[in-house]
Amino acid sequence: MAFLEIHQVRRQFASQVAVENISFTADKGEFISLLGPSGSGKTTLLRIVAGFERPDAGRIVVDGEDVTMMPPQRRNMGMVFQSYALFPNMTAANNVAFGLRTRKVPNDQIQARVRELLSLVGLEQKADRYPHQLSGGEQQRVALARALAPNPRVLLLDEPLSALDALIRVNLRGEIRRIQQTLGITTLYVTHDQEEALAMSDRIVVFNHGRAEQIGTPEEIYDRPTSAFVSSFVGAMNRLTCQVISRSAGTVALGNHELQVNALPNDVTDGDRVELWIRPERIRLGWDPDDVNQNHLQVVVDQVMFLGARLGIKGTIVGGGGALTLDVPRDANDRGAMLRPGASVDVTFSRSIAVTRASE
Amino acid sequence: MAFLEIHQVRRQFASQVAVENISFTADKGEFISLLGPSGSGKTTLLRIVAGFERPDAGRIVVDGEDVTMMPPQRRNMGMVFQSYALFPNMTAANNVAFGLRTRKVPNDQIQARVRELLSLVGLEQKADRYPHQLSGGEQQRVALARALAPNPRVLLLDEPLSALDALIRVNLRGEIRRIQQTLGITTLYVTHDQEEALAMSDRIVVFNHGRAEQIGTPEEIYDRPTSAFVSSFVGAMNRLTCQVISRSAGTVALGNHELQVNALPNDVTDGDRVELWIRPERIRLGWDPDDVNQNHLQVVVDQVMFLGARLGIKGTIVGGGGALTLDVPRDANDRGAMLRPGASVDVTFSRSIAVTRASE
Amino acid sequence: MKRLSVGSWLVGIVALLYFIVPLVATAQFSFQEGPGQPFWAAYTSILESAQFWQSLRLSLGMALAAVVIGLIVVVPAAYWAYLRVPQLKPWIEFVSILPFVVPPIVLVLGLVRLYASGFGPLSARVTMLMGAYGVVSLPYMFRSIDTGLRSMNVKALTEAALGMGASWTRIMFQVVLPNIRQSLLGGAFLTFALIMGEYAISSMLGFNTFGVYMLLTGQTQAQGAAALAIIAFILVWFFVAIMQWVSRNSITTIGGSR
Amino acid sequence: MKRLSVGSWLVGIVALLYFIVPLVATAQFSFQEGPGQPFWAAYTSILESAQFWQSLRLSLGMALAAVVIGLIVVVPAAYWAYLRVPQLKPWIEFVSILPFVVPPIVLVLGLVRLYASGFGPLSARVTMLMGAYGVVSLPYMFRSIDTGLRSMNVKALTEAALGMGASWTRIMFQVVLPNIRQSLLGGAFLTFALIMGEYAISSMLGFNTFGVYMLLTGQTQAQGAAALAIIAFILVWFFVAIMQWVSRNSITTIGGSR
Repeated sequence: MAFLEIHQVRRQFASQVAVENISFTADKGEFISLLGPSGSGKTTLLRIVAGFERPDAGRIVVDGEDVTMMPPQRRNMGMVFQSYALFPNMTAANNVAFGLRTRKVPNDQIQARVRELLSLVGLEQKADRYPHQLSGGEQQRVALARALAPNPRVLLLDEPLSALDALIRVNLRGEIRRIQQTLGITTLYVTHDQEEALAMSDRIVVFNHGRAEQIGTPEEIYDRPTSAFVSSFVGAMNRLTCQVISRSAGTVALGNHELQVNALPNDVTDGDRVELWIRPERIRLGWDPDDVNQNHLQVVVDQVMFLGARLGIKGTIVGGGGALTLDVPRDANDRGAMLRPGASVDVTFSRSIAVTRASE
Repeated sequence: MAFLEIHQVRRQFASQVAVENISFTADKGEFISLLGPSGSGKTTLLRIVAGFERPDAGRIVVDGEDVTMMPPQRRNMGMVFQSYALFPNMTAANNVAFGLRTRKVPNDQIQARVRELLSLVGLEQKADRYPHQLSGGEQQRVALARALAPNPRVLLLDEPLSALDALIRVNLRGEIRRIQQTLGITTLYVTHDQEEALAMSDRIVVFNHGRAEQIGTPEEIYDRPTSAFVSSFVGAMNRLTCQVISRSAGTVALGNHELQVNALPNDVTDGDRVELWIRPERIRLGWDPDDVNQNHLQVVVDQVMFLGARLGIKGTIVGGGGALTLDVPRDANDRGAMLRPGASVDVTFSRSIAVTRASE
Repeated sequence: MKRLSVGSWLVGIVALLYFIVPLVATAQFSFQEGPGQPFWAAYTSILESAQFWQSLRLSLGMALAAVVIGLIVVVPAAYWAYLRVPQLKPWIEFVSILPFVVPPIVLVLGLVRLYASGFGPLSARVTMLMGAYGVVSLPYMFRSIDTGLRSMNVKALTEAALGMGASWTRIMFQVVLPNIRQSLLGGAFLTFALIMGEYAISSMLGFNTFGVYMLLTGQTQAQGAAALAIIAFILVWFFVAIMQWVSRNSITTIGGSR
Repeated sequence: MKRLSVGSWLVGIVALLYFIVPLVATAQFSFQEGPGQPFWAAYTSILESAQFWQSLRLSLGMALAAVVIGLIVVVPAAYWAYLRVPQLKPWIEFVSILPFVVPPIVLVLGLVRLYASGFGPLSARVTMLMGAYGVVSLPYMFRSIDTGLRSMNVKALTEAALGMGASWTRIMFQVVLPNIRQSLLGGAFLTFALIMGEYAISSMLGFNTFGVYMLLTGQTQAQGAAALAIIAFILVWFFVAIMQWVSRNSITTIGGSR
């Protein structure tokens, strides 16, 4: 049964709707990311769950209890902020102890619990440091320990990593996920970083203009985006605009090319404009004329970007059709692909790619 | 011949050395990234080149002319700042025109040049907007146009993308590189983002504690890092600590395992501790017992992170040896690899990996 | 934007009342003349007094001088401190609050002693008054300009302009001044208001400034003082409006646009 | 850190001289007694005067009251504005500079008129003086607290504490107050200095405050006034030191540590 339920929550600021009728549920122990660009309402929803904002309509239910009108002091939720929000006048240990002191936990139990949590986040050595004596990553670990100390029912994180450097960000996201799974705590995680959301989540809610555009597992969101917004916001996506030649034959025109696709949308007719959605890594270099399941294009390379393990290629389709982004293995050049600006290369992609009606 | 020469530049603030005897040269049209963590001296060096700081020792030579003591007004270099630093009281067009007005260019030439540059950065429609009416990405485009308008000898960019969102960052870096290559302008680019440096640069100078730890092409830096710092700062790196069993046989012990390596450093003897450096994407799933050029390990999966095109795996080596990070293709699971926490998988990696003396 | 609660309106109203009620009471009192007199009698008698115009002229001149001194001395000093010696900032801040700490009387006594010994033109009483006003208005001027500079990213903007070959004059007039205009106005406004109402220093130095005139009137004729206070209030706002208008037209032109 | 240039030292020195020279001149003058008198004669005659102690007691009491009023009224109001109604901030800032704009004389005249009609205890002269001082010190108090709150990320810290079940009292005493201690001290210090030197309002209301006593002494005996000014200067710094010491010992204990 769902542990955290969000029912038709709506919140309006002045004339602007920040959150529009959002509903989803989270099972106990589930990690749900609220992903979206800034201003898309994800933080507002988190603050409504925390009790810092009141919804105009809708309900928040935790473990069967309706908390919509409960003040934040009584909700027993742990919150981690982008700005860390550690109390500057207290040591790391006193920060972690804060939530236990407000609950009048006996002092010896507090000591033990603080030690336990600081060691969980790997900072037992720095218990007596003040926030300004800690690095950003360390401060956020303390903030996490502080939020977890009173055994909250739900853990809420508001872009906890976005103020940190790339390397620390990647390390800490692994650790947050590990701790979350160890404790089995139900978690809402707000982020604008699609890689973070994909890497950490059990499920993702993609926000856009206050609406939940898509809710699903990382794989569902990545492989079967249901809107143009989701397709481009989560991962890179080539969106090629084509015209349907024959719906029955499954052929479309891209510039001078005729391509074959397996699944045209039901509601298009011949002559309609459609979009092919192809992930850059789904486009292969080279061409086997005998493989009839592949579409073939020629691409002039404009730019080759070395990305360490991979190469990012930007090119222009020969014969019209626009630009194409490719993500190919590092050793493509060793295999004789001749990837350099100005070169012309053969690429292929499967016929079973996603096709949608072109948005006007 | 080198167009921009940096000779033994040194700069000290109070008791702290910010830049320590850094030398390198840039050819005309070359794009060089200064990459390093914050506080590593890369920005200080850029500011010395721009003339905003004076070096304590060393020389800056541009096109054969020593500019070390020249005030910034006379250096004719274009600078782009992390904070954009657009003049808030001027429109985009007036911002771009600023550097031309100080040079007393005739007004009709200014108009033409402003139009040319705004269209180069794709903002001809927004010439009359004020900075606060532009998005962050647009502001940085205007700043780039402004820096380029007076035809500077060198273009200097100080973390120009780090205030922007991920999607815009990736787009704009491609565009900056394209414009730089179109104009053929010699460029120094300060960044702490290793992916940015790899993707954009002709060469990279890796900074650490005020020193240039390594200078080379992106491929050299990524494939043959000369220090532990570079190996971990640029791309992810598994660093496995082993003990040399037999130098002559090329065998080392990792936990209970005996591994074969092709190239042990010259100065190690049997029993010394060494580090194997293996990039996560160089470790393959599966094991063919007949392939004698591969080392084999068994790994228990701790965490599987979905990264869209790839899967990030964190695991623990069975039989001791520590943790291992893998970066495997998305479809690994479809091929039956059973990647989920707790599962045990076979992995292999080549014998021709890098080995260095373990740092104490 | 949040919806305003009833409580927040309450606070705003109470706060405004706290200041507006005395103002209204004063205005009302100024209209209560004896029988047989028109209700504006207190105002006409003031506006016909030569002393009023004399003192007004003196205070206006002093206020203008203090604002100009502030602009010429404080703006470059603050700008330069921001740009080159940020570590001096705590010191400058300390200095800028000293006029609150060292009571003005000490200052005036010291000035009298110092200049009485004769420093040529410096010992002129007018110079002394101007100097004292300069010191007293310093904190207001400095704090306003400080706020303006802090919000404009001085260092990067200056370096951007330098990198494009701009002279210091160009930077000052096209980059710095246009972007701290609001703060300059704020500082000038406070200085103006302060000096128009000041009477302690000027009375010690034996000047008949507007503030002194106001005080003397208050001791002799109650309605007249009230009328005068209202006139002062209107005057301050009137000059602020003029400054606002002038600056909008001049600095804007210097600065290019916006 | 940049190396200090000669120029920057120059500015620092000039600025300090500007304030220290009058102070030293005043001190020196206060020691110049007539023949046959010890050089500290001006000081002893003041310290033996009953009027001195009376006026000092009055002003100290008033200063303390103003500081306490500031703490009780301004801190919660500013905190609450920061937390709940950020869009009210421009209004509050405007209100907080009104005492500069509406000359204090207007204020006092208005108060006299208003309370003379009899509001029970409110019409007591002491209450009026205290009210006037409260208003006059408001901008200093507000600005200091505003600075403190701005630098402490009020909203996130409050929400962090709320999320952990803290009561408002706990938040105020363990989170807000300890983190704006420096600013509180600054505000209290300015208020203290201001009221110790004030004499316009009190003389109009007929009070013999320290400022009024200082002014009267200045008009009758020159050396005495100089000595008094020095005493005032020392007093202000002395009380500041005490406040600093008290606050370090009390708020620290309340706040847990640091």
